[in-house]
Amino acid sequence: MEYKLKMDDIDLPVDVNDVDDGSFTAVMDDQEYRVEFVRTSDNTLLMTVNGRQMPVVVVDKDDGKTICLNGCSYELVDEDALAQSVTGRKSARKMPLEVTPPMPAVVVKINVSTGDAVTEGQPVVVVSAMKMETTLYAPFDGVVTGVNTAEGDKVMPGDILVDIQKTDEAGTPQGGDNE
Amino acid sequence: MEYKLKMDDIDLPVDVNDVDDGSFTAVMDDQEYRVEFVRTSDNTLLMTVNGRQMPVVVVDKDDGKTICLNGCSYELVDEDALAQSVTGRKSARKMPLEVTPPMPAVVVKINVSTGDAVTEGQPVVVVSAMKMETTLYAPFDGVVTGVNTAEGDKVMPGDILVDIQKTDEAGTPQGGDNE
Amino acid sequence: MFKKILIANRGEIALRVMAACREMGIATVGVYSEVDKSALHTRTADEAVFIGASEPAESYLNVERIIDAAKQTGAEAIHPGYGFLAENADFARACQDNGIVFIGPPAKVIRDFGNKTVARKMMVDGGVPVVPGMTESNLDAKRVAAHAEEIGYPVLVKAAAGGGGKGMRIVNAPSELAAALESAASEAKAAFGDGSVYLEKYITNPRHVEIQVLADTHGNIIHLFERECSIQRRHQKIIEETPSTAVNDELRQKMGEAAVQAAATAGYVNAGTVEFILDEDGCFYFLEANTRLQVEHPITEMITGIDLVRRQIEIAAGLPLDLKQEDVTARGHAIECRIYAEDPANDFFPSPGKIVCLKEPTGPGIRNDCGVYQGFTVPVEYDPILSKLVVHAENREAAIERMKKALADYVVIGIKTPTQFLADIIDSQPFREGNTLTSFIDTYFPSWEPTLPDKDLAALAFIADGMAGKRVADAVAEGPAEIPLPWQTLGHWRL
Amino acid sequence: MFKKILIANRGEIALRVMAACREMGIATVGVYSEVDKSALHTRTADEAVFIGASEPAESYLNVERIIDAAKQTGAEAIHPGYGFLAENADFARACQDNGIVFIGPPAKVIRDFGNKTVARKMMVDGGVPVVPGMTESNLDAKRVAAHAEEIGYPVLVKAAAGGGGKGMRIVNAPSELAAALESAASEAKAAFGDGSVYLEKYITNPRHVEIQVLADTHGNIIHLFERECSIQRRHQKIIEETPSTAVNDELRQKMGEAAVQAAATAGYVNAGTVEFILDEDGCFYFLEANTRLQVEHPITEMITGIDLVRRQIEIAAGLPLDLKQEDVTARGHAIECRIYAEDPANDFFPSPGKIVCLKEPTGPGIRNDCGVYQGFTVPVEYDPILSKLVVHAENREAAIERMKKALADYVVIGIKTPTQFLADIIDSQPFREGNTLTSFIDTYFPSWEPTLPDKDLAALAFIADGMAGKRVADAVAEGPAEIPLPWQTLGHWRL
Repeated sequence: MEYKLKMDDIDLPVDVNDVDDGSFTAVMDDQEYRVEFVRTSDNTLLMTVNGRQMPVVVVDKDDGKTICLNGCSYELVDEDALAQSVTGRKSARKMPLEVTPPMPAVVVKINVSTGDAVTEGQPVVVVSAMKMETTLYAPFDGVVTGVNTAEGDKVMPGDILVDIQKTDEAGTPQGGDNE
Repeated sequence: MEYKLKMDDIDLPVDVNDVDDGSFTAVMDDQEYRVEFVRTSDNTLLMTVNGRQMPVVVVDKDDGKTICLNGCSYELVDEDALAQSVTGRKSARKMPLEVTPPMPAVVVKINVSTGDAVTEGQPVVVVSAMKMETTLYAPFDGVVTGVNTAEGDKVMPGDILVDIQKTDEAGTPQGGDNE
Repeated sequence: MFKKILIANRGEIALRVMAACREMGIATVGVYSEVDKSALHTRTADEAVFIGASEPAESYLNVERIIDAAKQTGAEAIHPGYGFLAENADFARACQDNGIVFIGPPAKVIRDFGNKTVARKMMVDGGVPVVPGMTESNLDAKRVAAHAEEIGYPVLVKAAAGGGGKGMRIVNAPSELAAALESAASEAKAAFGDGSVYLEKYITNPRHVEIQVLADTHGNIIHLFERECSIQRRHQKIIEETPSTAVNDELRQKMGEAAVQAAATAGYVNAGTVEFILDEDGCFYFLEANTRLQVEHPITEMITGIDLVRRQIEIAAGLPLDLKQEDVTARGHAIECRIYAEDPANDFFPSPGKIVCLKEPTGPGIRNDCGVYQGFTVPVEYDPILSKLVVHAENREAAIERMKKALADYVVIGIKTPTQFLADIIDSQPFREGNTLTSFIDTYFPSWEPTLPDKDLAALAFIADGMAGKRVADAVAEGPAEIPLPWQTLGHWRL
Repeated sequence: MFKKILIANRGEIALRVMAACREMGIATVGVYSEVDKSALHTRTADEAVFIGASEPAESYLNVERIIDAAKQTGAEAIHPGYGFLAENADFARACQDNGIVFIGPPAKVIRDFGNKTVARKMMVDGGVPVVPGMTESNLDAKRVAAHAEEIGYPVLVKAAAGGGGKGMRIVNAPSELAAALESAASEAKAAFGDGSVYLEKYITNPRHVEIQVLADTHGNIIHLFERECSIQRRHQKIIEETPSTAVNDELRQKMGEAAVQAAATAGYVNAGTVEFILDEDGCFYFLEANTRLQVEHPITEMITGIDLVRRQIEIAAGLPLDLKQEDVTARGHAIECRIYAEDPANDFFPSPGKIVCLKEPTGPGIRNDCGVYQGFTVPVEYDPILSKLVVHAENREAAIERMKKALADYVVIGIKTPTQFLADIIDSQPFREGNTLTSFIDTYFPSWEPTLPDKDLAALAFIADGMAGKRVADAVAEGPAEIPLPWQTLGHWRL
């Protein structure tokens, strides 16, 4: 049996054989493993790999599992399972081209109003989480086309707090419901 | 609503009123209680009685529940619920009129054989649990009519290890399959 | 002795104080905000009083409501913990005005030390060495700039009212000064309700070493040795240890005497901490005094065997210290790691949210002062501290090994914590060699990424978990609220 | 230093040794019997080796299989814990013959101390005071009776090979002697494989006070003060504390020196304990020496700050003790309560079975060395010890309060434990006054019944539990085997 596991961008193909009740053998990178396991609670296993025992914590997460062992934490997904679900959610966050908080936070200050011209790197919103203030900057030169939040609001990563239209772009302002 | 609770031989009648989601009032012995509660895990509650909070552990047991609070352990049954189930199991154990171990144990030594005459207080079987030896004695004068165990056997409370017929009883030996 | 104490705080420190109260036979009153209805401290108190909305100003910083809660429940004293109202002189005064004992120093002492510029003046007068800098706070940008030129860059902008690195900025050049002043003032205002800031000379390659003191109402003052608190991120301590690798017996005695002198000068009462900057030449300067129980107090408890919270309560009740300086001895080595809800691989961004899985380390010489539980949602409104993991062992090397083991055993899933980061620091050569300067993180761990040495084993565990059969119910973020009550909360109250 | 150690034991002591190994970077091998397949020690070791059927003789007492397990896994040393093979000279010899280091004293020393009559002779020769009695074991009833007349009743029948009260009987009159000899011999034979018994003068109103010693292979011997172990039921310790209320500094020094003298006389190496009887006049007599780690070793660790298991391993590896007598200082007060699976309200009958619910106490100054977990079925075959609850505080009074709190927080459902009984003892006036004689239980708690002060609250909890909605799944005795793995067992091994 072939598992196509993935951790971040690292492929972890595993060839699994001799599956029995509580044990299997596996080959990864030409290394062979004899694995025995027993569920010790809802989210823990005792796993024995080539005779060495280790407790493991496994918790389901989105499309994959979070696995803790030896003091380290790993996020793994099964690519076959993933193929059947919606993809691409994560990539949207990578480039900070939007004014969105990096963590759940409370809006402390809004420095701009609709219609303001802003330059790249100009502070537009200050948010606060756990008593730490974080300033969100304009990602490029442009014009504020909408302010979607107010001071005191609780906001989440992905919430676009301020809409900015690039100066060098033609056409009408995008988004900006001014809610 | 009237609860007829019982702890060992103590009756604990409780008059329950104002039952709401997560709270009720109760009267016991003319004392009034305002009770709020929330389940904090499978076997724990946080209970607030007249404003004072206390964590409680509750585990189901046979016909009742085991309740731990303030470092003490209580075994309670609901007499109404009990009435519907078989009764009297416990009373059988109270008088040591049978040769049975007080705890799960291993038989170390059997001092008597079928046909032996025994006197009250005579050691008949020695059992061992957790490295402690306990001697079981003849509960009355009589004749051994059956030995139902062998050295090395694991035995449980309620298992009759040796059948003894009272000397002052008439008739044939009772029990004793000699298995 | 008091019969009932209100704890005007939340999280691990509220739990710590409640544990001491229980051992002393004192009933506890907890207070809680909207978002803390199911918090551990709310559940653990003998009585819990709701005091308002989640914003600190409406609840944990609301003097009136906390005083009301104390009156309503008949609490005779209030323990403020650290943070929130712990160093608020008006609160201490309000307690006094309402006939409630404030477990801490007198309002005047809090006010004096609370204003860093007043404190500096006081220390200068008392003969305690201080860092060169302004003796008053001033927001006039030009005058501050002039001061900065006089002191010489780099300078440090500091909040007059605060502590813990909040409202603090290092300024390397005149061009950065205005922005630093503004953001520091804004942060200080939000954190302490007072936006005053001032300047100090920024000492390069410094260590942050503090001395614990205990002073009773009968004029007895002792110190309980030093804590080395130099390992900081964003000017907040993350690892503390005692003894310090930079302090020998002679320096220890000198610093201890200076701390006692500082406390005597101020008329100090109760537990307090005198923070010093220690430079490369072994010179030390008064930095500030923390007029409350310090976050890192457990390491002092472990090496001295003295229960600081119990002592605080006894002192507040008017009992004399039954300890003389010569009775206090230090033994072994203790280290504390702060377990924050934050992501060390991402600029230490706060990481509030639901704790899906929590496994706390245990064992000989391991103590974890924890304020959360599995299933609890860590709120966005407050300090990100989840717990303080503390170890004690015969010597520094054994303490490091014990801490490594404890951190490896510490599992938190659902929110980010720095356990792996802390383990990498503890195990690093610079830490083992004792190079614990305040620049430590910037120097040796400027950008940290988790190493993932066992990804093959993780893959095998992934597969084994799938084969092992369905778990009953994972406490996933969307799952039903599970509120297991850690059993240390068993109340002691009887009808 | 060793790379791998086999632990030839089970339960809490196996876990204790494994924790020390992990901190020292030493891999661990566990061994287990049939009934211990899912035991905590089996799960916690880096490697686990099955060694036989549940009867001790087939597994934990089986020298050959344990030596084989060590060879098979490449373990360089064996830690025997206490009980089982810990004081078996043949086992120590077998280790040596197979090139495996036995973590304990040399076989000859075990043999000398293991035979109580040989030990008594040795101590007399070494100038250590001993209790009047027989210097050889003898089962000839007439000769023993003659000895008893000579010593004078009451006399104590003791197993020559054993310890821990097994095979021990007090005999008050000649008529009881024969029965006592027979039952003691039978119990001794079952427990130690040697039915030899002997007589000693029974000292009335005695205390049982023992001294911890450490001796290295380089001739250094130190003592680590006393442990007061007088609170016993059925001649087995249930509460230990240090310091003893009956020992002042002068007596402490005398007893310490006698213990060091005893160790020196015997050629002792590694950790050991010299047990003394202390009479009402402050006279003390050698009772026996325990040539292994003592059950109650944690209280010494807590007051001295010295890790005894780490020291044992270091000494076995040939390292010299880096401690001199004057380096060892005692601080504060420590108490241990043994949590047995037994029913204190029913003559301390053993109570094996499934642990349906387990909540362990935690907090500053609290340590619980635990060998079981919720869902584990405590087997009938072995010692009933579940865990050792240990507290450390500034003084005896604070330690008592801490222990009371910890015992109140300790919940075990499914089997009987003495937590309430222990709490009643700890809280009693005679205990608080330090009247800790070996007769304590018989005198003050001859028949104990639990007081049930909160039955009304229990009734309310019963009703609340019914209303609170169904729990997901109670771990009832008949339920599916739930095997939660306490997280302290996280292994340290990497591929």
